[in-house]
Amino acid sequence: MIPAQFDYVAPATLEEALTLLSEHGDEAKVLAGGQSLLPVLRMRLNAPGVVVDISGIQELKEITDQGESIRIGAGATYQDVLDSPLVREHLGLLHKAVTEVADPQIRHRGTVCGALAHSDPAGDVGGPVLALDATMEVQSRGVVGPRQVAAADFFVDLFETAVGDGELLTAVTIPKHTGWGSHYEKFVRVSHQWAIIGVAAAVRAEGGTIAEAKVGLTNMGSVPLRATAVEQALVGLAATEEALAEACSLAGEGTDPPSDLNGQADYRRHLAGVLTRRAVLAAAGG
Amino acid sequence: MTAVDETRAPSAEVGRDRRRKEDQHLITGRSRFTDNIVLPGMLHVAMVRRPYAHARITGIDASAAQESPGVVAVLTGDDVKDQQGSLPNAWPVTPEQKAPPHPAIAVDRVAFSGEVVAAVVARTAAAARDAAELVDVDYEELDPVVDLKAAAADEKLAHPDLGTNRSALWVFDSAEAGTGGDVEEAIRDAEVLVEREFRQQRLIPAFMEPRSVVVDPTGEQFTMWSATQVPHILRLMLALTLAVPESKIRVIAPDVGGGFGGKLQVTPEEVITFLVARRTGKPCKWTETRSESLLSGHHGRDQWQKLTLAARRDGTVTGLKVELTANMGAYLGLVTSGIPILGAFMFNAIYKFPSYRFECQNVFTNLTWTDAYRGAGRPEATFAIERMMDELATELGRDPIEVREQNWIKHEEFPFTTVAGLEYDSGNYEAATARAKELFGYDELRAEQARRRESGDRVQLGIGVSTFTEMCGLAPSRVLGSLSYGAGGWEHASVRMLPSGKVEVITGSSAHGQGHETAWSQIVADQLGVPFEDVEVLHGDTQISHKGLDTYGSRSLVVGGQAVIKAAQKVIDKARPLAAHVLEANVDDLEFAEGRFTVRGAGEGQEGIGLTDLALAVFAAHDLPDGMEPSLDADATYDPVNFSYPHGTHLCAMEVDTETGQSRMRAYVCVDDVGNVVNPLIVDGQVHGGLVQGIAQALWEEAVYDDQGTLVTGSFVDYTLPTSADTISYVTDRTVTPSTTNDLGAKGVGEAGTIASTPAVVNAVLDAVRQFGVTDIRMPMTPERVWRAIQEGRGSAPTPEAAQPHFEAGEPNQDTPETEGGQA
Amino acid sequence: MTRISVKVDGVTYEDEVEPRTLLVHYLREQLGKTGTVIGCDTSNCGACTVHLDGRSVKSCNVLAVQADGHEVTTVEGLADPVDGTLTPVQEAFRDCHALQCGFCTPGMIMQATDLLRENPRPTEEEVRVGMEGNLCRCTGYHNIVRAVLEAAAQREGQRA
Amino acid sequence: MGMQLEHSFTVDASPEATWALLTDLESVGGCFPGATVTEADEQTFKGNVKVRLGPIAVTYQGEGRFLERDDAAHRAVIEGTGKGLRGLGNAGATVTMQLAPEGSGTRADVVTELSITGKPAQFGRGVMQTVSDKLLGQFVSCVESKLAGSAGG
Repeated sequence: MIPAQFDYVAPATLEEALTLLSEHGDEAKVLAGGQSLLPVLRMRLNAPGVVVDISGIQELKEITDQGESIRIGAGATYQDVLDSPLVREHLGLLHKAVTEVADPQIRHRGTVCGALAHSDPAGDVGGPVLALDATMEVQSRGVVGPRQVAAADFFVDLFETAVGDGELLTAVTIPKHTGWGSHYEKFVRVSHQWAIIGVAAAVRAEGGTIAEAKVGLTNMGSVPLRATAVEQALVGLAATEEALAEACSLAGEGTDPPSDLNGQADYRRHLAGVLTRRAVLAAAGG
Repeated sequence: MTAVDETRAPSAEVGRDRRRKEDQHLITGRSRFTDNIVLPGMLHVAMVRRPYAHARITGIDASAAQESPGVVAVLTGDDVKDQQGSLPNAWPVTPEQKAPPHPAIAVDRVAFSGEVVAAVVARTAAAARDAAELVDVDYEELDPVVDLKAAAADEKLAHPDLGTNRSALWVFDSAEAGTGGDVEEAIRDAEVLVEREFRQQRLIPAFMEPRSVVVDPTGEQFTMWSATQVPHILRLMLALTLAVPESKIRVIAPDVGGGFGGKLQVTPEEVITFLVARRTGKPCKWTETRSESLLSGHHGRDQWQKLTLAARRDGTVTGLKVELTANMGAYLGLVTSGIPILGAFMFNAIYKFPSYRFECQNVFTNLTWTDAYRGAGRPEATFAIERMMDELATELGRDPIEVREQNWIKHEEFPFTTVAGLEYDSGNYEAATARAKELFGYDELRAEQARRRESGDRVQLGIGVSTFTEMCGLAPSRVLGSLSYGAGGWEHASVRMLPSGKVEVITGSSAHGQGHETAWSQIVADQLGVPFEDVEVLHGDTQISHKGLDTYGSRSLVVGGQAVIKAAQKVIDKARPLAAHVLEANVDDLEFAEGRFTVRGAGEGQEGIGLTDLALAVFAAHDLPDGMEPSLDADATYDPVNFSYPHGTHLCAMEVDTETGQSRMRAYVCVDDVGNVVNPLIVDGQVHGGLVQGIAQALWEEAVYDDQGTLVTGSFVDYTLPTSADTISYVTDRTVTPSTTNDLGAKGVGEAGTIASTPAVVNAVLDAVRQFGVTDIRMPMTPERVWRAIQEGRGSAPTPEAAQPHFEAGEPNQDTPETEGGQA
Repeated sequence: MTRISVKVDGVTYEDEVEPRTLLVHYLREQLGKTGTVIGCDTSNCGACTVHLDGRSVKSCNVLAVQADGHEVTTVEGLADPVDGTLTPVQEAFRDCHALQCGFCTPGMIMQATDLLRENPRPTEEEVRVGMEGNLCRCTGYHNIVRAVLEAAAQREGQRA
Repeated sequence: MGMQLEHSFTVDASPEATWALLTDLESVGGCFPGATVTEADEQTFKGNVKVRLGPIAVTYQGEGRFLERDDAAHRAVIEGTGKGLRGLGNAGATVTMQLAPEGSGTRADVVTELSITGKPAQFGRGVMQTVSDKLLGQFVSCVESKLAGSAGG
């Protein structure tokens, strides 16, 4: 319950933070909201030399309108995202997924970018961010301006992202999906669990027909997945259960989900098909 | 609708929904949980636990830990082997029972993952935890015994020195006991035979307050604060285990954050903290983390149950045979060995079985030891018989309630002596069931179920029934003696009349959330005619409440409450001569009511004398009758004459999503008969909490080990307790047939909800999916298990005619040709 | 050791803490605010819930150093400091018998208070979902949910 | 938890050359991700392995030895045991390697019996299984690349 000793620094500026990260390399752990990091430290599954707390950096807290996209800074909490009219209007899918993250107390502290950097395949925001074609801003000391990493390239493996030692994920920029319908279908046994699987769907419908669809899968592999085959198959289909069923049932095909206490891989693949249909239908207003 | 309501006087406290006295300090954060206690110079203990399920300790190097900042001492098994004794098992169920010694700190071998191998003592909890990581232990790994059935077959040994994994075989046979017929005969002659095997998964009590112990060795006595349900038993057992005079130990259970049987134990950590405090001469504290708690606090259930039910084709049951294999885990704790035996008398439940046989094989494995968990033995029994009654109804193609009704004891048949030899004093199963059906809307739900079935709805509806009774109020001492239990079943109480008119009640029944202070105050207020507010209830400290047998087994009210009544009656009896003296009347002419003695026939207007006035008079002692001692205080120790037998009917509606296997509770109605009720608010609260624990066994909880004996549900991330968002509001009601075995007419309620709800939920889910060929789903009924059962059921061929007539090893749930033929 | 300044239940404290000290340990051990309790090590149970700058947080999942310069309210800071008047949520918990052993109660009360601040008139479903970060083993949640709904009704009544 | 993981690969080198490299414990041991070999001789090696998994970092200190070594049949069984620092629990692996000629090169079949106890094994979400698979995959590709490198040189 008591973490091992570490040093703590709370830089006031991004530059200071990047300097610290470059100095400490892999001995440093970044703390944004701390909601995933602190349990690990308390269980003593890690003992970093220094914890760099970026929550005090004002410039990272903002959620801003970039015209075509919304930029969410690394310091923005889940609650900030939920409270943001911008997110509600233009990123309905992210909004819905965030309501499903853990519980209110954790949403008050935890951050969207922190979760992305943590890259737990069972986390709820990876799938939506991937489906919405987001771009990650990664910064490091001595490099001018952020490195832009497409979400598709961001998630490398289990708990592993394109963010290297000494680097910091400073923001995620997500193209506006104004007017898209969206739904996040999370499957759990008890409500405070990590997703057994989750399906994030955003749909642009025209006159009852699906014009465009985006589908992200949670916990169907070691990283969030994009169900591109399903997305393509959905285009032009009527937004009815019968019309969608076949296209969606394929969502789990070719995936390599984990087998654990909550479900074997074949069951997860089956669920992916069912939940994709439900998510797409709900997103399409069906 | 309760009998209490009809009969109690307008001012009576018993039967009122009094708000609890306990709550004020708990809702304002002025709690006194053990971990809140801080004493001058207090040291902190951290346990080093072994990662292996089974290993020999080949070396311990504690030098780095010793040198770690703030460390005062490191104790290993070698350091304490001559003082620590062996942790107690108070219930050797058979004279031949085998058990290994049970050291607090392992000395040369560890037998389950989580066992303590060393204790680190430091000036702060953080320093102790830091140093605990530095204790370097070398092990030689041994093959762990993980699987219960393999353990029972002695394929590998959990304790090589014991020579077998089989601890004890306990048998009850109605023919041998003379309480019924020969079950083998009934099976032979059966027109319908239902054979099933069920798994009672392993559960973790998961009380919300992690366990904590503080031992203060300063002064002439050792004072131990512990998050325990059993301060009195703990004190005696510590004394016996450590060879310390009992009189030198004071145990205090301050605020205790839940127990559910999980704190009915004498723990290694209590012994270790005591030894450490004695060695260092300083107050010492140990508080567990949640992971430690899940790993090393005792677990519950964990049985295989084989049942054979014989019946006639008209649905009348003729015999029941029960064969249990019960997992003890690695050691026998305080009552480990007796827990499954508590179910022995309950499998026949509310039904009139003419013949009955119960066998239980207790078996050791290299897992955390099991012991009491809410219901202890009786949920297992109720689950199995209520599942079997549903199976019988299915075989016969009849309504499950109808088949139950055909076989249960009718209300006019009480008192009823069962095939297990118990005498049920009272009950009315018809009334509770009728009320439950009415509240549930049974017929409408059945109609909806039919509609959904017909339309092939993706979400199917199932209705589950569970009727139950249980034996609670542990227990008449002679019964416990006949079962070789190590203690009696009495309870103690004292009533002290203070000169100011206030009353102190001391109870040996130590509460941890049950509301004793409120309920006992209500009882005493009525008995003595004093205001509810003027009664102070003291408990949980062996120096104040010097005698008692604590709280478990739904015993507090029916045994402890009765002791309070007896003590209060003695107070009145003691006051009577003084009242006569003051009123200048004959003792025989006095009447006592509403707190006052009056003289019979002296007219309406007389003032009489109040009991509290007499208390002041006794304090002054200026003018007492000759020879009267100046005290009205009284003690009583009450030994129950029988168990109490609450019962009830629970109905549950579950919606099952046949695509995903996810089930959702639609409605739950329970009508319990717990006799007369002292405080309906508290009773309802006990039922709600009990229900969710039982429902959680059906749907959510399971302690899972991997093949190495590592607990993989070692935190609340994986041991999935339900939340408010997973549960619903329940409909509860009561019928009342007062118990005839105590003055209150009360029956226990603490475990009722847990006992009844598990089978109701499982029967409901099965009822929804039987149409697909599903006959059983293991608990917890996870979405995946439900989904797979549907897949397999849909794909499976009909049972071949040549099915085995009896159990084949390793083949659960076989039916006989006869039962196949018996299907409507 | 790091120096922090935290306002807890209306009083400002200046203290030296180790960076690894959790807020809940600081509250309990350095300030004696033992009303806030610890129930798990994975931030699942919510027993340690307090308010940090007015929002509910799990104090086992926040470092004490992170509270530097901020304001914390614990269950001990809810009732009126002068006359001890309970808040509607506290009253409702007692009135509805929403606690048995009382261990989860401080966290439940703090979370319910935050929930009602954000949503003064919740439905039963909203209460159930809003309290999902707090585990209780005694009550089956039935009376806790009732208490939160009753507190909401009570506050409405006071406003009217 | 115990698990068995199987990997196979082929290299463009003779079985003899492959065998020589695979039985060089220092070289093979160093292929394990995060591993540092501190001592090695013909039969045994010592070292430590730092396993990183996002926020989790566990260091195992351990040793290994040949349980079986058949130079003629090109079959070896290596046992490694590691003790997790900070009392985190232990890990053990038994690696069975079998070489066989395949075309002009060599085919290697590696079967690893892995057991992990203690805290890392307590996570029920199947994380350790995934991690172990990944780590062993990296181990095998390191061995593979070393062999390819030596074969080419």
